[in-house]
Amino acid sequence: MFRYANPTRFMALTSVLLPWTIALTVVSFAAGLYGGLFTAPPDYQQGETVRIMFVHVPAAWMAMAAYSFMALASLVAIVWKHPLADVAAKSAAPIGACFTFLALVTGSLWGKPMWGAWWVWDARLTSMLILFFLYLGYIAIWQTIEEPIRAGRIAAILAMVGFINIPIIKFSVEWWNSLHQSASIIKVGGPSIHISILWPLLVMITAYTLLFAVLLMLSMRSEVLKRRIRSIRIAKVEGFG
Amino acid sequence: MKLSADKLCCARGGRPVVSELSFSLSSGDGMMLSGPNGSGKTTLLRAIAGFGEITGGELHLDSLKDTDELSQACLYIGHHNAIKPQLSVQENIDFWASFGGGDVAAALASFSLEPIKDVPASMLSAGQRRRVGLSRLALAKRPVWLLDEPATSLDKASTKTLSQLMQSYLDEGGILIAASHTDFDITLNKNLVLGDQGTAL
Amino acid sequence: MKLSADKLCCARGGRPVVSELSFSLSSGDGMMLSGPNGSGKTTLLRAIAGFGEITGGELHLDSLKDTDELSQACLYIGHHNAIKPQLSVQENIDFWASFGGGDVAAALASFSLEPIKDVPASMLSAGQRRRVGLSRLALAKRPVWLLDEPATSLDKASTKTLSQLMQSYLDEGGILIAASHTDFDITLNKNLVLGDQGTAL
Amino acid sequence: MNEFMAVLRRDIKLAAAQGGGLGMAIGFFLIVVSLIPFGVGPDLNLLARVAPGILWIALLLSVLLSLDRLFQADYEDGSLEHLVVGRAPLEFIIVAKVLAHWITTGVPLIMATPILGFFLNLEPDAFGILVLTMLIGTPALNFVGAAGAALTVGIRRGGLLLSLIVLPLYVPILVFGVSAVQSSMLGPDGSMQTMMILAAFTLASAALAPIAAAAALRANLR
Amino acid sequence: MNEFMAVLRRDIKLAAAQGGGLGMAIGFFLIVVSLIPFGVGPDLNLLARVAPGILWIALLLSVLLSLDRLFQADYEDGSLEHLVVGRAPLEFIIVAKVLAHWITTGVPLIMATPILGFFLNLEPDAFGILVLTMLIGTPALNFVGAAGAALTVGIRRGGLLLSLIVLPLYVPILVFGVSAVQSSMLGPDGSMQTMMILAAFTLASAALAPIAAAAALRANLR
Ligand code: HEM
Ligand SMILES: Nc1ncnc2c1ncn2[C@@H]1O[C@H](COP(=O)(O)OP(=O)(O)OP(=O)(O)O)[C@@H](O)[C@H]1O
Ligand SMILES: Nc1ncnc2c1ncn2[C@@H]1O[C@H](COP(=O)(O)OP(=O)(O)OP(=O)(O)O)[C@@H](O)[C@H]1O
Ligand SMILES: [Mg+2]
Ligand SMILES: [Mg+2]
Repeated sequence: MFRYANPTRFMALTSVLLPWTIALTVVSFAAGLYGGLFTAPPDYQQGETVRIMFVHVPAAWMAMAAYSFMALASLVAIVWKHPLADVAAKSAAPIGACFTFLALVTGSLWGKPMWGAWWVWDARLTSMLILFFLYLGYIAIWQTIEEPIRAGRIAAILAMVGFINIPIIKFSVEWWNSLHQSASIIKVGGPSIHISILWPLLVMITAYTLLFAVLLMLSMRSEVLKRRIRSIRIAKVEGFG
Repeated sequence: MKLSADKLCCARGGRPVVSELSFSLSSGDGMMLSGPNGSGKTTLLRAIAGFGEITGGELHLDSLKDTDELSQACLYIGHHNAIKPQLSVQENIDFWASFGGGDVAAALASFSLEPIKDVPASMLSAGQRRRVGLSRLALAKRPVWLLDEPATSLDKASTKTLSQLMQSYLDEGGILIAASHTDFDITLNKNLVLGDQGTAL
Repeated sequence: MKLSADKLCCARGGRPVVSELSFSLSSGDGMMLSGPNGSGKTTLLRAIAGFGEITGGELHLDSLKDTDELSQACLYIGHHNAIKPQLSVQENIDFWASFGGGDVAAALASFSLEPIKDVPASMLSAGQRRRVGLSRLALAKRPVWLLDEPATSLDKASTKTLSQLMQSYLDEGGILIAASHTDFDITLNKNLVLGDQGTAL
Repeated sequence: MNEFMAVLRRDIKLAAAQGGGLGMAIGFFLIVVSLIPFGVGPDLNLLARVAPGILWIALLLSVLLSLDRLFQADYEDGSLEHLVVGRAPLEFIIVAKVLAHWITTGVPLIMATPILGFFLNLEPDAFGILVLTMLIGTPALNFVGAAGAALTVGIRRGGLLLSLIVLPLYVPILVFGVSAVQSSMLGPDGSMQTMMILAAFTLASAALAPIAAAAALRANLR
Repeated sequence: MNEFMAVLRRDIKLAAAQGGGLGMAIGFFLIVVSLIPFGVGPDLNLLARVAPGILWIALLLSVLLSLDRLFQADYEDGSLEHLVVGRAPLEFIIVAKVLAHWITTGVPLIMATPILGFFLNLEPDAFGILVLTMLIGTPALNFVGAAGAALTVGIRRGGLLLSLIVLPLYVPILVFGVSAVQSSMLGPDGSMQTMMILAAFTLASAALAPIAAAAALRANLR
């Protein structure tokens, strides 16, 4: 498997990049949390609970972004058979699942004061739940199939098929006019929220993205190592016959 | 020890397959069961092992008469190998040993399975799988062996190992019936050739 | 017609199994593939048939290079017989004929299956099943045959039929690779012996 | 085209030869639906209210369960390899198999729906529209399910993994199927639009699922 | 006893080795429950009302689905024959297999129930009693299911046939399980009696099902 030079270069590159990215992540989390918790004004309707937004919105975004990343990496893996694309897609899944879980939990924490219930069966919430299930299915594929190449192909096809859910989540609010907030940052005619809320939110989004990058690099590195160990182990039992 | 059949008739799926077979094997006797495809070799072996419909005649092992005890006295190795693909070779043998007794190391040694003992059984080739299945022979001590085409997929070396195992079992006083289309490296002292209609020729 | 492999390497489950095999077969050549259990015979045959990971080297049939077209030129008969137990022998063969072309009567005749043509396949013995599987050989006209232990469970008469079928196929200019641990009644003009490490000896 | 018809005919024959293969999915459907009153209680109004949803969900589960053997049997007995290297494109063969499956299980299930609707006290007016939405929507279930079945072929415990993969993708079909029935209860042409969306799902899945399934089968045969 | 432990340990190991075999039944359970609101609509009061029934039905289906391979795998690979003629009585072996199955799927399913109850807006007071009734009742599901699995082993489409045979037998367990939860919502000790009946079911099935299963397995091996 690792006749490829690529993973080796990847290991070298990430070992340089990692400390810097970690530092940046910490800094931007500090800035974002400070902005979110202290400088941003409480909402005139929602009061202090609005601050959950700074945890919730980036988590929800990253949940979708991680899936899109996974689908894209899967496409690369299928079309160009790049060995790292496979590793990247596999490593992104548990991270994305965690972000999804975080969005679900923070959302329902927020839902209690806002809607009076922890959970409502609203289109956006439910499609988010389904995204969580898709992540679980994807992870289950990797766990069930032992042969890495076959598992990689199967998982990649699944990731691409499941990508259909992403636009459904994104536009579910408009299609089913739900309880949930509709898009206010990315929309025609520019963002519709106040700058004092917008900047901490943007910083938090940056911080989450960096966190994703850090976790992804770490878990890709361990996956590369795991595959090396596997191939060494297999090579050791080689002469059986 | 004496295994004897008297005018034994067996059916498969309700259809009479083997009719009026009589034979008698004492300790140390090995019987080669041959005959064209569909003549009833598998049916007979399964019937002795306790998985068949005996429709007539009698089957005895000493004083045991086709009961559970008789089938417990037999070690039947059929077309399937009873291997769990998720478990490694060693784990498979471990289970058999803890279920029916026997020494795992000896079983691993018998068909030189040590080099592949940690490989999951799903990754074995056809012959390797058969070898794992046959390693039960070195595990359980049962007075009667019933082997249905044991040498399927085995390479030359393993076929020889099998023959040696059979020989030493016979020398120790075991009773053995083996169905096969090809000869083993050893000659068994008895022969039963089934005809097309499941009768002895 | 020429089937040639040049330093072919194949993997199974991500693990390199067969390495650097080279051979070249022209019309009328039959190659006997042998080697100990786990040496990679099945892996090689599957790779040629299009179900393998070819990790290096090249495989050509005339100008076709390991593509779908190459695998369509092959008739691969593996360890499984591709029989539907719910259908009768004839219905099974009917389906193959309507799927891949060929004459049902000829296929039934090849391994003398007429007497059992209306029996549901679930009620066949191991050797009868194998015969039904092998009757495909008389059905489809493909330029390359890949046979993986074709004689498993066959009785003497059927083994002979198989050898004759192989011989007449070669006489007609077919290319054939057969993996087996035992010899056929005919001798194939080429030989490839795999060693433990999946390299040619 | 020859190959297509050969596979179609064989699969229908196999389903019939299974001695009750046809009846079994319906049996499951019947029983799941008849468990509902035990679980939910015998309140007729409540039952009528949940009926379209329950019927759709039961249909979906029945389709799913019978789908898990769609390719598995062919895989286990070695037929799949021959189907894959046949002259006809694999995508065609897959469509033939899905079609055979829809004819032998989908259609009987839909036929059974009115009887079950009656048990659940569904308004008789809704019967027609329920059957119609199911006729339009179930092929999508079969196609998406086939892709899932191809992904999990040859995997131990594939059945449950299949559910995990496929059920999330069934959600949109379920949502539109149920909402078509419900909006028809409100007015005559309220359901036209949702019906169109369902039809679009069916067409899209018929176009895409065979491609995904073929790729998955090829990958699983290595 | 040796044999009992050997089988118990092996089956647990197999479930774990399946890499997610454990998680899969839970996955199915999760998804079936989350389909319900799509079918039934998002009305929280309605959901809360049907929640105990739906959870029980979903649990029942999940157990059933994972049961269908209980003996099938052993049958297909030839292990079953060896288990049957072992020195330990076959009934013991069956109990060991059922126990292993309950530990590896029943228990995790029950653990997942509170989360799902939360989604369905079930009253938090009812959680404890729901889990308790399930703990008492699920072994009965497993034992009865094992008898069904033994009856259908080696039969094509056994899975669906199994549902047909077993689901009717599950009805009483379902009825008492749900009514125990519902009566507990009314008063503290309203559920005691139904709980006792559930326990009786479990004990009776533990005593009888292995005998039936053993007989069925022997018959199916001929
Ligand atoms: C478990 C419950 C919840 C889930 C699963 C959830 C999910 C999501 C998702 C997926 C997004 C990203 C939307 C997009 O990019 O278009 C999002 C954004 C957002 N959510 Fe939630 N949410 C939940 C609860 C809530 C609650 C209770 C509130 C407060 C009323 C809320 C307020 C928002 C806001 C303000 C945004 C940003 C919208 C934008 O600017 O694009 N969410 N949520
Ligand atoms: N599905 C699989 N996944 C991974 N490795 C496998 C798989 N099947 C076989 N192998 C390994 O590949 C090697 C070659 O196996 P192969 O089946 O080609 O051997 P073979 O020569 O056909 O042996 P036999 O004579 O026993 O049939 C073996 O070492 C085997 O352990
Ligand atoms: N499950 C079954 N149900 C009904 N009949 C069967 C069944 N299995 C085999 N038979 C029939 O019983 C007869 C004997 O079969 P059996 O398997 O004993 O033959 P065999 O001598 O072992 O043949 P082979 O050399 O092919 O293994 C055959 O005619 C076969 O068709
Ligand atoms: Mg036989
Ligand atoms: Mg082989």
